[in-house]
Amino acid sequence: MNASPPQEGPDTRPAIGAAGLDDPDRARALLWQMLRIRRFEEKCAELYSAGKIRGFLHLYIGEEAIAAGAMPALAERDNVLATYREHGHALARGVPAGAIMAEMYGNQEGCSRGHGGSMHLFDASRRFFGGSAIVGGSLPLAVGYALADRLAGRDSVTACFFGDGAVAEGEFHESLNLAALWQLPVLFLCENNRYAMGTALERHQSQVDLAAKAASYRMPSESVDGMDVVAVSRATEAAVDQVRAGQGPMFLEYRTYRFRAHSMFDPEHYRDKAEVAQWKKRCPVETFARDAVACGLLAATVRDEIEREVAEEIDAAVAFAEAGTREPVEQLCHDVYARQPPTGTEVRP
Amino acid sequence: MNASPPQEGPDTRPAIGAAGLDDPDRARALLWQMLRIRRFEEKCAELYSAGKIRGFLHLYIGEEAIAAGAMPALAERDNVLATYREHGHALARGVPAGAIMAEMYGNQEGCSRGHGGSMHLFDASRRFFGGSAIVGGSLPLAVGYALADRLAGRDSVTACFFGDGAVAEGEFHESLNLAALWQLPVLFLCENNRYAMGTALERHQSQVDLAAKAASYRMPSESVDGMDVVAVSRATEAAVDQVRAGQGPMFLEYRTYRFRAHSMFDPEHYRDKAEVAQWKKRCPVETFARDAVACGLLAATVRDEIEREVAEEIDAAVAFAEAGTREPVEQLCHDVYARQPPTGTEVRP
Amino acid sequence: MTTQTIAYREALRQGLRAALAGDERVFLMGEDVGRYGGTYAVSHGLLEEFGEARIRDTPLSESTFTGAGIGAALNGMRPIVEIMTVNFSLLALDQIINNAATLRHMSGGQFSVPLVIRMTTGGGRQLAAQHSHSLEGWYAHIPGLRIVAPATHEDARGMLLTALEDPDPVLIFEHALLLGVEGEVEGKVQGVDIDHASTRREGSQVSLITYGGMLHKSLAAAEQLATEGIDVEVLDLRTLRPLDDAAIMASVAKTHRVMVIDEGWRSGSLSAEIITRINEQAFFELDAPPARVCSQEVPVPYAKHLEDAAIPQVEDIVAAVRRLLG
Amino acid sequence: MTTQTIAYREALRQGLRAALAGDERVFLMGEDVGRYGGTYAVSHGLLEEFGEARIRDTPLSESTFTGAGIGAALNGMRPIVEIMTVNFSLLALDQIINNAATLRHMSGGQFSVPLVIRMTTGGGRQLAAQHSHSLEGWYAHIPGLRIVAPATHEDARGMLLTALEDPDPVLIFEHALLLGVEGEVEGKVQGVDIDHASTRREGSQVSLITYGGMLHKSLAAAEQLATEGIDVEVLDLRTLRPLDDAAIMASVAKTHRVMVIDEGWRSGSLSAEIITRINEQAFFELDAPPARVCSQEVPVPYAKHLEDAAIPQVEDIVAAVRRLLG
Ligand SMILES: Cc1ncc(C[n+]2csc(CCOP(=O)(O)OP(=O)(O)O)c2C)c(N)n1
Ligand SMILES: Cc1ncc(C[n+]2csc(CCOP(=O)(O)OP(=O)(O)O)c2C)c(N)n1
Ligand SMILES: [Mg+2]
Ligand SMILES: [Mg+2]
Repeated sequence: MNASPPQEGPDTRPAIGAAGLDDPDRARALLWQMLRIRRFEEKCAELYSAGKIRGFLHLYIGEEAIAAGAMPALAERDNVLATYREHGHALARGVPAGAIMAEMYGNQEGCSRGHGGSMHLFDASRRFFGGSAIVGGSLPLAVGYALADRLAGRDSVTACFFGDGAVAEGEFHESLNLAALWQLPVLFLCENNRYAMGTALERHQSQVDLAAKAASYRMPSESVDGMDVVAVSRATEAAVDQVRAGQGPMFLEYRTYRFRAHSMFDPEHYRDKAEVAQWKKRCPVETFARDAVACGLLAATVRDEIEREVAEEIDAAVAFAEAGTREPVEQLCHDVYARQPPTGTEVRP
Repeated sequence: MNASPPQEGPDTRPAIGAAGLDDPDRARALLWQMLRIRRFEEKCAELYSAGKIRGFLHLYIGEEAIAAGAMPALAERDNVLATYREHGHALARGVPAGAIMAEMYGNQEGCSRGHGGSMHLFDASRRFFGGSAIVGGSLPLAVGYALADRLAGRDSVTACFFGDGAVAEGEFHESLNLAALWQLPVLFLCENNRYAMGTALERHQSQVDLAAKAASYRMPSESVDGMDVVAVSRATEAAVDQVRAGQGPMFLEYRTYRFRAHSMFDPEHYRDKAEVAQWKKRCPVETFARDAVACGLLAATVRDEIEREVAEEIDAAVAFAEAGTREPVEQLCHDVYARQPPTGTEVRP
Repeated sequence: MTTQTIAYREALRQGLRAALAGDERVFLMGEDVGRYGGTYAVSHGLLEEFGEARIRDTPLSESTFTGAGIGAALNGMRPIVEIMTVNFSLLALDQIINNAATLRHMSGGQFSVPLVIRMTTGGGRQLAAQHSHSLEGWYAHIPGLRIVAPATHEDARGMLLTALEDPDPVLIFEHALLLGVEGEVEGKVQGVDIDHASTRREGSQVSLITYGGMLHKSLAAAEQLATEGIDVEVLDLRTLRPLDDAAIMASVAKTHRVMVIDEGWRSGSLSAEIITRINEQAFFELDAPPARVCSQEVPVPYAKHLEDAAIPQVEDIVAAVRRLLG
Repeated sequence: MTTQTIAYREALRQGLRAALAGDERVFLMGEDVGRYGGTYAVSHGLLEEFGEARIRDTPLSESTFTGAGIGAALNGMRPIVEIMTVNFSLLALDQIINNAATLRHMSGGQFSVPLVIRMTTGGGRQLAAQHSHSLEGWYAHIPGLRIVAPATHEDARGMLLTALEDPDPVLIFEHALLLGVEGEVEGKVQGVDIDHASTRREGSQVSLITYGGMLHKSLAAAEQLATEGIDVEVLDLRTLRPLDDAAIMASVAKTHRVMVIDEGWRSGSLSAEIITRINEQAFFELDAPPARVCSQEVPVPYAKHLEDAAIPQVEDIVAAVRRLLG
């Protein structure tokens, strides 16, 4: 249990950073994943402006180190749940970029057949259980996934990503209590970007040290610099090991920041440009790329190589989405029930 | 902030008890109130068996020291909220025994016109806001009462009694956070009788030290021996002062035990007779009466005097209830709205 | 075939026991289902028989243990979540509606939520306004849920088994007043069809359409009316969503007069949906406008005479039928 | 009288501003109503004007800030609680139903809960299944609540003021699709009658009964049908509980044909209650069975063509009226 003091600004602890790695392949993979997410999100913003993507769109820019660092720590048999700000998690978990993009186009080739859009990405084959737009609403589900694994004797871990805002909801409390009480293999992963929409952490939590809060459930908890992909990766691996070993649930706080608006509608009245600029200096992609080259882990040319790969993948994803097809309207009410109701409850007027 | 260690059985700290008092009138008043509640509850049990009282009936026997000790610490202008186990609180707050008994008879002379029964005692004139049968459901209301007082510039305190079971509900978490965040004058008063129906504390809380739990909201919190009426009284007075002084909310845990079944339907499969017997040795009424006489604070005859007074009062309450009248059925749908709806939504078939 | 006479509570317990014995993915979770023996003693003895892993007492956290049931269902189990009383289920509605009812469709058909949620419903025990409501008809508004209300002992015993086989969430509403009532069950415990309504009494002059706790009052009213020479049919809906329109219309086509008996508050109760469908599908079969007997629009009060007046009683049904025919 | 053309959002804001300026017991509380400026920019600028004590940003805790609104109302204030979207209000339903709607009666008439809860409702913005539902008609089932749905700019501005004078809890449902729509308001901000429905278009051949976001589609359909020579009356219910039966029956008595347009899911939607009441009170005025156009019974999907198909559109209404008359 390691509850660190409330944070006032960017984390000031010494970063682990690229210097903590000795494997160039791993460094490349981390940088690749972060860049992939960054460029994918930028493309989404562009397509939103072009009217190709609609509804609510929440970008992950600034927070890429978390999904990129944490996801490789999980095995295929593990379960992943996330929020409406989940493109990065879906990508890192291996959901094809094309299927995600097609989803946002509302096409039936989308990973949720176009029913969900940006906020509801799902991929059962990858145990990516998405995609929830009720803040805090997936924490109880995570407890249930873990309970099922426990009852079935599987050694899977359930990883549940959520924001600092969710910590205020009653379901956070109930879920941490239940998971701790029953010692279930849940990893509660809090992406603390210091804002719930426009409400700053200290304006929604009486206790801003979220790891201390989690510790009050007698659950091991820890805070980690969410702008440092290596730190995220290390902390998450250790936590996964511990949870998988049957030592009950664990709580990890990733201290991070979102660089963009909450959603495409947010005029950002509530925070200073200076604060954003300050955090941008710790951009997880740029700092890692720079350090990896500086310490000789990656050649200076790798970045460009990755950018090219990523651009190609994203272009292909967009092309896939553009070429997509619409689900026939006649199927509108399929998939509400597995067995279609026998009588006329679904009759068109 | 004084979070004490998890409890394993009856509190073993030295009791304050009667020896801590020097005012015989006060001692008499405390004993009178506890005995009054005890005898009232015994009468309710009897009347339940006789079919005079119906529905759910939850007795307060064993926990009398809390209502009797805490209530005098509150002023008339303060607000009191309680649960479905609230006869003792209503009595201690000054709701007439006859009005309470008439309520349980379902008569219109009852303090809720017979609409509420045992679980829903209300008395607006005494700022007794009752009477809630949704576990945890009155905590948000308490926060709202305090908010209104704060906004109106009143120095009232809102006291909210609830059980250990409520601590698991999401509303507990949300309410403590909000009260602490906004520094509202709420006194959260947890009657920890170690069971939520048949579920023992350690089977519903991962952290059984409830004061430590409350402290995680950065709220001052304290545990007190709920079987010791003087300890309850002292701790509550201090807490009321602190809250009234504008130092934000506070949490008090009263460690207590219910001697009877959860309700009249409970077969008590879940606990040992020996455990109950052990706790009964610390009966708040008997220990206080004995000590008060032993230390010379009360004459040996006082107990009998009080018993007579109390018996008279309860007899009168029963007589009042027996003589009560029924609300006319034609008024069934009055009081659903202040302005009766203009059209036929309330038409009898 | 052996016939047993047992309490409704015991019928529910037999269903639970058979479900637990028959499929190891099944477990029961809720407040006081274990050590206490069930608030209404329905699960008494199951903890001893099936152990703590499968009979799980939960903290007071309706939203989370219901959500955990959904998660466990998504992850291969067949959970039975018990919520003590329908009023408390309001604390879990976000999970039930925004997750359980929605996930199959929202995920493009990738997920099933084979979850069963059981709860008691209904008034009549003087438990007042936070323990007595009848919201099952209200739940029937939600696409993605199946809503069933066992009114007979056979259904109390068998519906659970069928519900557990359903790939979608099924909510079972058990009427609190029925728990102690004795009735007959035949043969061994097995699932019952939950797709169709059932005619509990054949009649020719008027159809009473009802379910749950009101079935018994409707049958009693029919008996009484029979002595006056009025021949009443009683249809037990059994499943409130989806409704068995065919059975409803068949009864209307037979009697041409219909009355819905529903313990829900009148406005916006299930009775309205039933009457509207009759309008849509059998308007020209009607000899009189469909009528209904529902609860008064008031939070159910404690006092016995007021509670009785708030909830439909046999004499209300009898009087309403007389009016309809008169 | 001065006429202004303003967005619905601005009309709501004018109502809020007038309420806050006119009564110091009024305050606004909810997620992001202050610094963010309101999720849908409705409360933009109010924080600067009225200060932090009266424009209160809350943590994500729907149940507790709604319950705190109830408590503050019980203790003398006139709180306005904003819940971002009706789907999230499910988290607060326990407080709304078990406390707000119940306390007056359960306490024997001792308490009033003069609380206003505002929330956005409805689909059409591709926000998918957890942000797009229309549950206002469902809420209308609950005794103790008043439910209003401002469809016009005048109502958007004035209903809040009337609701705040009501001693009972009033829920105001603001349709998300209307927020940016421009319309006219006249004179100064003042309360409007919330007891009566309003005929928005006179007609003789068929009555469209509707409310909220569907009013505009109904009026557009009426326009279109007029070009075909069909004379359509459009009744805006305005208040969903209690319903203005007199206005409904008057329209039925005039046109003898009725169609309810309701964005709720068809089964168990408010449309069913309205049709049932017409049956009960004006059966013999009807020349044809009442019809309805409602949402399809599916969690609202994201894709535009599917969302459009799920929610009633102008052409659905037009087609249904033609069928009804044809
Ligand atoms: C229950 C609920 N209430 C409100 C909202 C509206 N809402 C969407 S995102 C959000 C802020 C959540 O903040 P946080 O959990 O910190 O996640 P972040 O957006 O910062 O990643 C809010 C209030 C919602 N989706 N669900
Ligand atoms: C929300 C809710 N869930 C369940 C119940 C049923 N119930 C009534 S009392 C109770 C136990 C409460 O225990 P606690 O809070 O410790 O209070 P105590 O009865 O011990 O005084 C339960 C589960 C309820 N009334 N409300
Ligand atoms: Mg955040
Ligand atoms: Mg207790």
